[in-house]
Amino acid sequence: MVEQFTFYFFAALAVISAVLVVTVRNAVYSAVFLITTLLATAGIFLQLRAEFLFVVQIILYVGGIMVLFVFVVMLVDLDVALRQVQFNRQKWVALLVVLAVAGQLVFALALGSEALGLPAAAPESLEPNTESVGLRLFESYMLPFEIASILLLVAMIGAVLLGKRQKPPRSEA
Amino acid sequence: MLLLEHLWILLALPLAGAAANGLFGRHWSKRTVDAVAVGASGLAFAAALELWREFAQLTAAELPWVRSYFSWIVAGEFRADFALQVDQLTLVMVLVVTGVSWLIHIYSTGYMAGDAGYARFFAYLNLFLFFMLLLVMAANYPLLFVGWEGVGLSSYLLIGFWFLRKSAADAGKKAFIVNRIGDFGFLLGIFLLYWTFSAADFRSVFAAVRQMPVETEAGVLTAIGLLLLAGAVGKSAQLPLYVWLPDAMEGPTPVSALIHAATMVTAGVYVVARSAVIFVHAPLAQDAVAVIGCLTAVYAATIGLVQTDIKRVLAYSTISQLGYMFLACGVGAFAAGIFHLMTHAFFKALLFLAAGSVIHALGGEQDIRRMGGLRRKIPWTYGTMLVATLAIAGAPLFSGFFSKDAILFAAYASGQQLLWGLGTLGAVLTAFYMFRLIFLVFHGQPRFDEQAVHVHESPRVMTVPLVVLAVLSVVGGWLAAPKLWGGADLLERFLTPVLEAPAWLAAFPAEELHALELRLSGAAVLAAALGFLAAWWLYLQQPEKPAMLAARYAAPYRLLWNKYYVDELYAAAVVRPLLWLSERVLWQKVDVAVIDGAANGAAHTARRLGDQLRRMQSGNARSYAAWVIVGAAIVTAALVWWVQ
Amino acid sequence: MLPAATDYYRLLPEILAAVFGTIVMLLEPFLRREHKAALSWLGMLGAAAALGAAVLVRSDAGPAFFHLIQADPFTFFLRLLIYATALLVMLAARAYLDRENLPHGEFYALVLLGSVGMGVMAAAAELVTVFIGLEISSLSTYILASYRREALRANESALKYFLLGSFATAFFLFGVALVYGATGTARLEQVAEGVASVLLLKLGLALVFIGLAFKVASAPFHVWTPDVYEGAPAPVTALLSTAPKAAAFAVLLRIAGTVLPATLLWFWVLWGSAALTMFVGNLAALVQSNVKRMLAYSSIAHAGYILVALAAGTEAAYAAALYYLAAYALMKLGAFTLVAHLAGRGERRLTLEDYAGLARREPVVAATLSLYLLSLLGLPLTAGFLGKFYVFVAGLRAELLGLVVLAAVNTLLGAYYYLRVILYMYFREPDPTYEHAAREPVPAGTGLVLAATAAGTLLLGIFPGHLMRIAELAAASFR
Amino acid sequence: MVSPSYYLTLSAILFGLGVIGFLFKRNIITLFMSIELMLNAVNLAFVTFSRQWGELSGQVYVFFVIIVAAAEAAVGLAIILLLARNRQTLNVERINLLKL
Repeated sequence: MVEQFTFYFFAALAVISAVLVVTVRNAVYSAVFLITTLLATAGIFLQLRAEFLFVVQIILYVGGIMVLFVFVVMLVDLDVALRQVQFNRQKWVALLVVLAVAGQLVFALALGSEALGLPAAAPESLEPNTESVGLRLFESYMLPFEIASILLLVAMIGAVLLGKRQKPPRSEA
Repeated sequence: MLLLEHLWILLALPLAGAAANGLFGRHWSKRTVDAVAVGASGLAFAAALELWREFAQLTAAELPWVRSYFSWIVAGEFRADFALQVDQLTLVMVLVVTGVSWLIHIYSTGYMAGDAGYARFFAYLNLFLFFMLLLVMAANYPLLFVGWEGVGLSSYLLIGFWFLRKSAADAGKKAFIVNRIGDFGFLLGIFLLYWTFSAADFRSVFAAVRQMPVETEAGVLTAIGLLLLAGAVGKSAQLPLYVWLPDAMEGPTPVSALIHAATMVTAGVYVVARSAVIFVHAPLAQDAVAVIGCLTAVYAATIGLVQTDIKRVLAYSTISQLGYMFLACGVGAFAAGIFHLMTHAFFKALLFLAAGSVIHALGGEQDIRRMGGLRRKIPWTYGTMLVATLAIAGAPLFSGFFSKDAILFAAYASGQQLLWGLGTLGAVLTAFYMFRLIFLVFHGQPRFDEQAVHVHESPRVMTVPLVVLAVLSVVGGWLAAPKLWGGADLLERFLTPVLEAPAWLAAFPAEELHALELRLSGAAVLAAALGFLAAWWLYLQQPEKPAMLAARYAAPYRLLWNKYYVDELYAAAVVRPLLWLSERVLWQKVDVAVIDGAANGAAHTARRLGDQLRRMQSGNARSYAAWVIVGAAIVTAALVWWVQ
Repeated sequence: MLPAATDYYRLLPEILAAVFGTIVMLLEPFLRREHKAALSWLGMLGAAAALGAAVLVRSDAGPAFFHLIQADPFTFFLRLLIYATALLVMLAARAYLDRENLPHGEFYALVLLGSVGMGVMAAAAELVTVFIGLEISSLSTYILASYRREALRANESALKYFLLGSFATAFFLFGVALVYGATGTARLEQVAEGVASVLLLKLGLALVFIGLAFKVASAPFHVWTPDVYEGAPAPVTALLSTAPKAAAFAVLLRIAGTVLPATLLWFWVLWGSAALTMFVGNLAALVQSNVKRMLAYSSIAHAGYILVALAAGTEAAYAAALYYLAAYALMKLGAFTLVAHLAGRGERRLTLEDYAGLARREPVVAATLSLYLLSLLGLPLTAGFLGKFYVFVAGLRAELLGLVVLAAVNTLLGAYYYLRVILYMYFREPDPTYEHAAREPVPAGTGLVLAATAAGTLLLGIFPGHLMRIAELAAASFR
Repeated sequence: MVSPSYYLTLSAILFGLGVIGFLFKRNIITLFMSIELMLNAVNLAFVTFSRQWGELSGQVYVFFVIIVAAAEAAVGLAIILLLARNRQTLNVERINLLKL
C-alpha cells in the first residue's frame, strides 16, 4: 500500500514536471522542472532498490549536469522572448507521428510482466547492493569503466577547445 | 611463340602509348607525339600480324588458346581470371581493329594537326585501342565487360573532345548514359550466366550450353541471350537505343571513323557472335536478334534518305549496316555477320575519312546542301569515296557486295523470306542515299562561295590511308567470296570452328544452293542498280525534283527529317519525368517544403515558396528529427507488429 | 577476478591509439606554436602503431574482458580499415590545418581517440560497450565537425550533428534497455539464448536498428548527413563519411551475424531501407551543384548498396559488405581530400563552376578526381566496380533479384551526376569573368594521401583477391 | 508490490515526452534537455529490468549512461555556447545556413 502510494506520487511528479519541461516557455523553468523529474526518478530508483544510483542521480545528474545546464542558460541570455510552443497543422502531423511511436512503446510496455514473460522479482533479490555494484564495476565491467575515461578526456578536450576565447567571428559569405 | 605466350604485349603497347602521351605529351613536339601514338598502334598491328603467323602453327586441339595472367575476381567458388584468349574470331577482330586503327592514327596526324589538344587526342585514341583489344581478347565475360565499359569511356572522352562546343559535351554524355542502359542489361546477363553455370569464362560456359537442349520455349538461355542482346543493342546502336550514335558525330571525324563506324560499335555484333552457342540454343533470343537487326537496317536507312549533314548520313548508314550484321547473326549466319563487320570496317572507315577530307577541304563545312562539284578539286578523295560507295551499295565484285549477299542469302535460305525482303529494300535505300551523297557532294554545280572557300586536296598523310582503305574495300570481299564467284569461302571456313554453322545449310542440296545463290545475287544487283538509278535521276537529271517531292509529301518528309521524333519521344518519356521527379518532388517538395520550411529565401525556388513556408514554421534540425521519428514509427510498427 | 594480460593484449590496438592520443595532448602545451604541426607525426605514429598491433594480435583471436570484447578476424578487418583511415586523415589534415590556421594538437588527439571508440565498436560483443564506443566516436566527431570555430557553417554542422546524433543515440539506448529487459543480458552471444519476451526483444531490436541506421545514414534517418558533411571541415568530412560509418556497419553486421532473431527480424527493414536509401541518395544528388554536398548524397547512396548486402544476409554477402566498405573508404577519402585541397582557404570554392576547366589547369588532379568518381560510379577496373559486383552477386545468390535490379537502376542514376563533375572538369571552360584562385601546388601530405587512395582504388579494382580473402575470413567469424 | 509494467509505462511516457520536447521546442538548450529526459527514461527502464531479473548489470549500465550524459553535456553545451556567440541566437529555426 505504501509502496503503491510512493510510486504514484513519484510517477505523477515525474510526468507532470516532464510535461512542464516541454510546455513552459522560459528555458530556466524548463531546467528546473527537468531537475524535478530527475529527482522524482531518483525516488523511484530508491524504491527499485538502486541506492547507489539514487545517490549518483542526485549528485551527478542533478548536482552536476543540470547545474551546468542552468549555468549555460543564464550565461547565454538570448532570445528571451522565444515563444516556445506553438501548434499548427504541421505540428499536429508531427505530434501524431510521435504518438505513434510513443504509443507503441507504451502499449508494449504496459502489457504487464506476465504478458512480457519477465521473471517475477524476488523482493529480497537486490538487497542493499552498493558494494556489489561497485564490485561489478571493477570486475566484469572494468573495460567500459576504463574506456569511459577516454570519453571524458575527449569531452574535456572538446569543451576547452570550443570554449576558448577567440577572435571575433568572421562573417561568412 | 613469343606473342602466344605473352598475349598481354598486344594490350601493353597501346596502353603505354596512351600513358606516355597522356602524361608527357603536352611537353613534347608534335613529331614525338606522332611517333609515340602511331608507333604504338603500328606496333600493335605488327604484333597482330605476328600473332597470326604464330597462330597458324597451332593445332585444332590447342584452341581456344587461353593464357591466364593472374586471378582477378575470386569470391567463394566464383573465379574470373585476367585471362586472354585467341581463336579464329579473336584473330579476325584483332587484325581488323589494329589495322584500321593504325591507318586512322596516321590519318589523324594530318587531320588533327594544329589542334590544341593534340597529345590528349592521341592519348585517348590509344586508350581506346587498348580497351578494344581487351574486349576482343578477353577470355571471360567479366573481363570482356571491362573492355566494354572502357571503350565506352574512351568514346565518351573522344566525342566530347571539342568540349567548347556544348553540343559535343552533351553528345558525349548522352552516349555514355544511353550505353549505360544497355550495359545494365549486359551486366544482368553476366550475372544470370554465372548464376546458371557457376562460371563466366567462355570455355566452360559454352561447353555447358552445348550440353543443354535447344530451348523451344523461353528459358534461362533465352533470358541470358536477351540480356546480352540488350547490351549489344546499346553498344551497336540498334533500335531502340540507337539515338546516341548520330549525336556522337560531334567528335572529330577520325574518331567517328574508328570508333563509331569501324570498331567499337561492332562490339555488339562481336558479343553476339562470340555467344553464338547461347543464341543457337535459344532460338527465341536469336529471332529477336534477327528482327531487331532487320528493322534497324531499314529504319535507319529511311532516316538516312533525307539527312543533310554529311556525317549524319554516314552515321545512319552505320546504324543500318550494323543492322545487317545483327540480321546475319539472327538467322544463324554468324560468319557472314563477321564478314560484313570486316568489310564494313574497311569501307565505312574509308567513307568517314573521305568525308573528313571533304570537310577539311571546305574548311569545316558539313552540310551537303552547301557542297557540290568537288569532283575535280579533290580527285583522290572523290575516287576513294566513290570506291567505298560502290562497296557499300553492293556493286558487283566490290567487298560489300559479297558480304551483304551472304547475309541476304542466309536470311532467305533460313526461311525468313520477309526478313530477306526487308533487307533487300534496305539495300535499295542504301544505294540511293549513298549515291545521293556522292552526287550532291561531288557532282553538279558548287553551292558554296568559291571565292571565300579555298578548296584544297588533303595532305599525303591523309590521302594515303584513304587509298589503302580503298584497295581493301575492293579486294576485302574476296577473302570470303563464295565458290559461285570463284572464291573459296576462306573466312567462313576459317571461322567455322568457333561459330556454329547454320542448321538450315545442311538441308540444302548443293546444286539447289547454287541456283538460289545466283538468283538472289541477281536480285541484290538489281536492288543496288535501282537505288543508284533513282539517285541519279533525282539528283543529277532532275535536280529540282527532290524539293518538289519533299513539298508534295511534306508529312512523311518531316517525319524522316525529324528522325521519327524519337529524341523528342525519349526526352518526354524518360528524361523529363526523371528530372521532374528529382527537381520538383525531391528537391522542392521534400527538401524545400518539408525539411526546410523556414527557409528565408536562399535558393530561387525557396524564395517562391518562402511566404507559404514561413507560415508553416518548420525549423531545420527539428524537421530532421521529425523524419527520424517518422522512420522510427515505420520501423517499429513493421518490426513489432508486422513481422512474426 | 581481474582481467588477465591476454585481455589487454587483445585490445592492444585501441590501447596504443589511446596512449598516443593522450601523449599528443600532454605534449601539446609544451611545444612552441611553430612546432605544433610536428604532432602530426606523433599522431600518425599512433595510428601506425595501432595498425601494427592489429596485425600482431591477429593470430590471437578470442574474447576478452569477460566477453565484452571479441578479437576475431572481423575485428581485425575493421581495425585495419579504421586505423588506416585515421592515418590518412591525419596525413591529409596537416596542410589543411596550416592553411586554415587551426590548432594542430587537438585535431590529432581527437582523431586518435575517436578511432579508439570506433575500434571498440568494431570489437565489442556487448551492447553497452558498443554504446560507450559509439559515444566516444560520436563526441570526438561532434567536436571535429565544429573545428573551424569561427566558421558559421561548421558550427551549424556540429550543432545539427550533435543534437540529432544524441537524439538517435537515445533511441539506440532505449533499444539496448529493452533487449536487456527481454533477455536479462546485453552480451550478444547470450541474447539469442534466454529470450523471455519476444515482444520486448522485437521492440528493442527495432530501436537498436534505428540508432544504428542513423549512424550509417540510411533513409529515412539520413537527413542530417548532407548538412553535416557540407558544413564540417573537409578532412573531417572525409573521416565522418568513412570510419564511423564503417564502425556502425560493423555493429550492424555483428548483431545480424550473432543474434539470429535480429537477422530474421531485420530482413524486410533492411530491404526497404536499402532501396529507399539508394534512391534518396542518388536522386537528391542529381540536382546538387555543390560538389561537397553532392558527395555527401552520394555517400548516402553508397550506404544503400551496403545495406543490400546486409539484407542478403549470407556469409558471402557480409564479405561483400566489408569489401565494399574498404573500397568505399578509399574513394571517399580521396575525393574529400581533393575537395578540401581545391576548395582553397576558407573552403570557398566548392561549386561545379569552380571545377570548370580544371583538367586544363591541373590535369593530374583532375585525372585523380575522375578516377575516384568513376570508381564511385562503378566502372570496371576500379575498386567501386568490384564492390558493387560482389554485392550484386551476393544479392542474387540470396534470391534478392528485385533489390539487385533496383541497385542496378541506381548505378545508372549515379552515372549522371558523377559524370557531370567530370564533364565540368574536362569539357567546360570557366566563365571568363570567373576569378581563378592562385594555383596552389598539392601539399606533400595531401599528395601522398591522394597517391595512396588512387593506387588503392586501382589496385583493389585489378587485384581484389587478397583483400577479399581477408574479408571472407572476417565474415566467417560469425559462424 | 507494484507491477514492473507500471515502471516501464512510466519510462515510455517520459521517453515520449522527451521526443515531443525535441520536436516542439525552439530553444536549443531545451532541445538538449529533452534528450536528457529521454536518457532518464532509459535509465528507469534499465533499473526496472535489473530489479526484475535480480541482476545488477542493469544498474551498472545506468551508471555508464549517466557518465555519457555528463560528457555529452560538456561537449554539447560547448557547441551551443560557441554557436550562441557566433550567431547571437539560440533559436533552432534560425540555424539554417546549410540546406537543400
